[in-house]
Amino acid sequence: MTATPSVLPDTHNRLNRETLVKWAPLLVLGVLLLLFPFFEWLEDFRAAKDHTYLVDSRFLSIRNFARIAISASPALMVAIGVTFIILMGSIDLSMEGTVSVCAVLFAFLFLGMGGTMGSWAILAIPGALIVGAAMGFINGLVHVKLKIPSFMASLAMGFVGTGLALLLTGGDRIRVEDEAFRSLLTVRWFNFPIMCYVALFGLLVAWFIQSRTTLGRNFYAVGGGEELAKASGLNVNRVRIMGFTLAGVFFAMGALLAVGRIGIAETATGNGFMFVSITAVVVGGTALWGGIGGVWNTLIGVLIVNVINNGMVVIGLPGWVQDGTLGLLVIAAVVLSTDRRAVSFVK
Amino acid sequence: MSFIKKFIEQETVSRRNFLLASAYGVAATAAMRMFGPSPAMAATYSDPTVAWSYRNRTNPYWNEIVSGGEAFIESLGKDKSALTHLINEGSSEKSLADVKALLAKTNGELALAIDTNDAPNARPVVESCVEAGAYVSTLWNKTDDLHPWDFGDNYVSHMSWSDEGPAEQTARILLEAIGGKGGVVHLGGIASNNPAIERLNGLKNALKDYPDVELLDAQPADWDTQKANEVMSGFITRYGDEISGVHCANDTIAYGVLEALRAEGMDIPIVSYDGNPQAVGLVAEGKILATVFTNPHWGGGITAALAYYAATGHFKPSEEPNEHREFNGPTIFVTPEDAKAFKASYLDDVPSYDWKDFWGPSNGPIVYK
Amino acid sequence: MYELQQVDKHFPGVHALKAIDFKIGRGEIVGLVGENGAGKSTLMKVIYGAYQPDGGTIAVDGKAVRFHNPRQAMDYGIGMVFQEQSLITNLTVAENIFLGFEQQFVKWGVINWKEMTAAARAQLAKVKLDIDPSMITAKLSFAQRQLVELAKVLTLEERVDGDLVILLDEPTSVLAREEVELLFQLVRDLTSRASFIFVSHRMDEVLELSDRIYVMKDGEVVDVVAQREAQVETIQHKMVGRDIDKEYYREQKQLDYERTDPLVSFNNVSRAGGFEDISFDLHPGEVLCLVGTEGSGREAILRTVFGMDAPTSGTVTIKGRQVTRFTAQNGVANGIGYVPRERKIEGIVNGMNVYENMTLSQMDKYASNGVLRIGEEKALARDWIAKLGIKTPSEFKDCAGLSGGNQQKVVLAKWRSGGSDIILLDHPTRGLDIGAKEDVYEMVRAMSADGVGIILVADTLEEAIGLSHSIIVLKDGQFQQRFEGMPGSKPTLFDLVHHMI
Amino acid sequence: MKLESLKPHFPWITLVVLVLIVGLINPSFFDPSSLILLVADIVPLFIMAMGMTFVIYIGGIDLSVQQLANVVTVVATVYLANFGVGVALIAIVIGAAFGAVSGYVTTRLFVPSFVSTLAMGFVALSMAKWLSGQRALAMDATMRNDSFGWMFGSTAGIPNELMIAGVLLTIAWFLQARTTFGRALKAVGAGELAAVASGLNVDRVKIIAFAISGVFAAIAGLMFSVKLSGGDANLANGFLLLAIVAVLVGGTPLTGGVGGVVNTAIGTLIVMVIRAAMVYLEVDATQQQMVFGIVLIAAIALTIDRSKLRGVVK
Repeated sequence: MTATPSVLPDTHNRLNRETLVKWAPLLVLGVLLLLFPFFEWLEDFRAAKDHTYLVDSRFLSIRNFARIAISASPALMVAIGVTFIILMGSIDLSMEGTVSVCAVLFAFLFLGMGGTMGSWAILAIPGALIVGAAMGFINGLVHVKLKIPSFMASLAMGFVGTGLALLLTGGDRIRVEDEAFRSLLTVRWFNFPIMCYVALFGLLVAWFIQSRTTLGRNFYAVGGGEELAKASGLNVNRVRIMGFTLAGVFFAMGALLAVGRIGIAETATGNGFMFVSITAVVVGGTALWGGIGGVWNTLIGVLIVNVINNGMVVIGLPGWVQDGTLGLLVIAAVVLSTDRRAVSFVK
Repeated sequence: MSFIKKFIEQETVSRRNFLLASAYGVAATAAMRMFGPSPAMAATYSDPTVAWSYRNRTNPYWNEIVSGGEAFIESLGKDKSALTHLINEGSSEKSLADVKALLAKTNGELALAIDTNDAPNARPVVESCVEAGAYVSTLWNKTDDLHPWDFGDNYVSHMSWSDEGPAEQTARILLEAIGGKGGVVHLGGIASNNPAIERLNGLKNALKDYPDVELLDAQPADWDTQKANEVMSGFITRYGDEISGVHCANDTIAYGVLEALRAEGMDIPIVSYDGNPQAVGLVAEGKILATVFTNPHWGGGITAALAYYAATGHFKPSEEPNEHREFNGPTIFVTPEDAKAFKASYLDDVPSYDWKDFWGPSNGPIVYK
Repeated sequence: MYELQQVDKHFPGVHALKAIDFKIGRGEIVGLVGENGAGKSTLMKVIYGAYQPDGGTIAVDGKAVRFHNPRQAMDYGIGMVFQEQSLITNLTVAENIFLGFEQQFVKWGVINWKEMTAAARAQLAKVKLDIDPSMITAKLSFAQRQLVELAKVLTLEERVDGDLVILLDEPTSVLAREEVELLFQLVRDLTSRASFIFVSHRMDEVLELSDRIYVMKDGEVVDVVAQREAQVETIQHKMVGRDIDKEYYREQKQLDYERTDPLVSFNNVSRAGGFEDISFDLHPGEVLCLVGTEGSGREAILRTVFGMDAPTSGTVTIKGRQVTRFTAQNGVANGIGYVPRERKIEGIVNGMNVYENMTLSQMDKYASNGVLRIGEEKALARDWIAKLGIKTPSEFKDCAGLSGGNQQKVVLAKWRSGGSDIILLDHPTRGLDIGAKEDVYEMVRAMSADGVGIILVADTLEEAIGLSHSIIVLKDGQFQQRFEGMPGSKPTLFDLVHHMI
Repeated sequence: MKLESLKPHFPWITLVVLVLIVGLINPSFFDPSSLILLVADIVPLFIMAMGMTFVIYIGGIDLSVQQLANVVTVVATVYLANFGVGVALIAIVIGAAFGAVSGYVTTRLFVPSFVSTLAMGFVALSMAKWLSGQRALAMDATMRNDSFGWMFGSTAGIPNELMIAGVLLTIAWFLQARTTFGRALKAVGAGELAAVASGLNVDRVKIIAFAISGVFAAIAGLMFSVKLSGGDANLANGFLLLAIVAVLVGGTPLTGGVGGVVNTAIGTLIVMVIRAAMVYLEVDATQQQMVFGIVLIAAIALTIDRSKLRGVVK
């Protein structure tokens, strides 16, 4: 899963192609946004119903965008977390466990301290973020101090996380019913529920970290050349551990939004986040070998994946075709957004 | 139309009958002991390990099953930690491997209650138990060609639920509630799972009597709340106001659907299945129109009990009629009118069952189509 | 101001530094020369804090100090400009300059980009480089990057109170001659700000730049010479412990070659972004040298001959047959062997042993129906280990553990044993010590005598002149001039440089 | 220096130590007949992990194996009646085809294998769902025994499954250690650019590696299907992560060029022992997953040879 820049990059036409590749994920998203309404139109056309392309599209409506945004919000937070790790050229597979633990502990804390946002229970929110940070910190320690490649370390930590969540709940689901907390989903500003704005806020924070803080820039340095960064006096191990910790915080954000969306915290809260988030990161154009991409790419990637998922249901694709279609569309999206001439091989 | 009342009455009657029967049973074993172990009893064990093998702990359904298993263990005067848990995490491979490991460890002195995760997996599980001399009772998943009576005493019993009828009933409640016209959607379980198929069939059967209702769409939500939430969002986009009712394959799916509706500020009737405490609460609040309680607590306990009492020689499965070896579990409808009563008698205060009353609350033999 | 006294360093089984005395004064440029393995790099690592000596003292301004890591050394004004390009290419120039020291621009956790860019511009001015500091480093030329590295080290000036000591490790290896001149001028100008330790294989450059020269051999300083007394021959003599005769490049062994039946013919070949309209013939026994600055198209031509890159126009003919499929497999099948510059990345496979590496390009010859005849492979390896005098305990040794010269021999053995009669040498002596270089020259002559056609991209111009029958000078991918280079009528350095720039 | 020479042996030392720990706490674990049964049981997982080894050996990953096994269980069950033993051939062809496509997408279209194989797995899942009509299917018992009865049962006290595993391991080992393909695989894993510069057809080698992974996954699926006497689109769920874990614990890290199929055999046994230990040592069901993760970290920390990771640990 690494690639090396080719020794002699072809410099001809580079600017044009570079720009094209840079914006390719957005183009893919745009194409998808036109494609699904087309199928809607086709369906109505066949049924001889009145349907003006795009204008009459149910898919292309604010209400549906809100639905896509709701399902994308928790995934976006998790994907942003893992984006930082992938920028460093590492990978984090512990998100499912971390999300579950954070969700469950948040629910316990929240209910244990009063169960309403107006009480001390509100402290459960920072509490969950701290739990996420701690999980990420341990993950980073295992990876860095035991010198275990992050793929293995985080995979195992994921097992530990899911196991811990199971141990904590004993399999029970914890309902978080507080209206104020659930306003994340139920209260809408400008058609979008509050959780979308929280996710947007998270995205801006991540962007800020990525572009404006030393830590964020150091992710790029480590991803671009770890040995070189080390030689420049950068404490790479510290950057790595802090990266995993930061990822943990964003996983916890994802957990909070996931609980906010369903109102339930359980061991299964984290299920499915691993493949969705990493696929989204790659689809968005962040390279798995590190150093290229960022949180905006991830936003596009998450939107692409969620638009595909939503669109397939909206155009009435049978359930059994959906998996395969998603697979093929993901391959297509990655192919389109990869600068094939800038990499010599991919694993 | 109080299903509950009828059910409780029926259960009390049978409980009484079987108390008598079990008293006779105790006397019989006592009598046998006087003459020493008979050759037919040679393969039984005085204190077999009791184990429950199930999918996971993240679904309340399985927690109910487990609580039944533990209640049974406590009825033997043991601590509930004496029950061995095997969790397969949705993997048939792990399910089988864990059983094999446990068989090796216990040397076959095992009474196993199991849902094998997937129908094909039942055969190898049963075969290895039989080979090792252990006693096994299965729940839910098995293939149609696998029958306890083909394996002598060691494959004690199989319990399942016939979901088509009850699902049809909930569907009728739903279709009545929407006034017999409009559109409904169905969110199903993992598509290949038997209950998922039966519950969708139930809806389809009911729809035959309601020509003005259209089944807009049916898609699998894999028994998963989050998936259900996303699928329902998609349905809302596609069909919008055409959806006048939702038929869910189980409670966990219903939770996801409810949240999707809540996000849209929509309020349309939905029906569900399984009768989890949370769902029953929602029925009582009127947010879910009806659910079906399958008494997993009893199912979990009695499946373990059957294996255990066969293993100890308390009864001899091969002498029982086929309908005592393959039978359907109980189903109880929970509707807003009786949800409170139901909750009080089944959930808040779990009834203590006689775990030797194997077939009392059961619901007739399994019929293959 | 900076001084080492009796510094010792041991590694398991090796006494790497033996009682080294070393000192550098303010504004001085000190040269450091020695063969590979003489202890130069160990000494440098001790100086910039990567290694801790296990004997002797380090003193800065007369005070004894001890560095646990390079960062601490930096705090004393000691910085290193690395031999390998050490800039991170996906970062901006400004970020590279201040990597690890961004804190000065951070307020309440936020990086002030404006301030950093301005500061970077000031640093770049020190090295007279006028580029936008917010440019992505990947877009710079090699020479520009070298200057950015220097600018990066010069940031120590602002951070440290005392004087600076800057190590330059082979700074000229990727630079063209005129760029070297600029660099040297710059270094001389900068002596007002810092002292320099200049490490290079290029003796002439060391002599040109340094005030004093430390000569190392076997972990010891064997001589310290002042610039005016220094002579290349005497220094080389001290380095290797023997004379380097005038026949360094084995010119006496240079034979003439047949001018018929070319092995390789280029007819008006171009490759977008690489080179344009190039034509030449390579004959059996000929050593053809491509000369030019970095990026002049030398390597691109080599890769096109080999087949790794496809041309955009023109025809390439190998042994009379026009090439239509440009793949490395095809090149190997045509009897071409490629000795890449990046020996450790493209030459040998680290983690594979000597015989596995040697047969890598010709496995089918040592296999029946895809099953390897390992016995034969080992025999081949033993044969070539003896033939080329490869220093390895056995054919089972992991190539990663061999010295650079021996790795190069393994690569050459790979092609020669496979019967390649067109050999492409890309900087074959890069990073090798004099002894190993001579072995390579010997092999070049031997191959040439066997009728092998060789295309060479040399490490130095002297090497190019010494070894070649013909020289083609390139500039910006364009053909400039062709020289014949038979012994006695070889072009001069000046002839070549004139056309390169 | 002593420790250095021990490093390659860490995987099996870890295995022996684990076995001893479990056995000393619960001696019944040492019962040879039940041990053999436990080992025989893990064979399908082992076969899948062995195939995956080839891909991880070149620094990639194959996330499609579980879905491939799923589709094969369905194909085997549906077509057993028509083709008998011939379904084995169909299964292998399907596995090879899916693997080759994954390989093609990875090498030629530059999609990282993490994503390409995941996506191809989804395609396989769709195919399995479609073929099975989204139902669990059962094999006819007689036909199953006639065609594939030989897979199970035992010969001279050794379960046939183990024999099959042994034969496949030998083939895989031979492929890896004694053929030009194996050598090329090593070169690609350890130094891809050098392999290219030596004129190897690197893309072909990689595509074949993915195809082999697919074939082994298909064989694993077939065995599992016969063992369970049926098939459906979810039957092999749960294999994927364990197969990856088996490869990694055996000492084939994702960095490529190190380890091999014999390591994976040891890795699979370690996984088996850890899992059986949960049952033998009566670890509470709710704690098992956490314990598994922690033991896994310990096992990986012990078994990977860091000196071979070369350079940075990502």
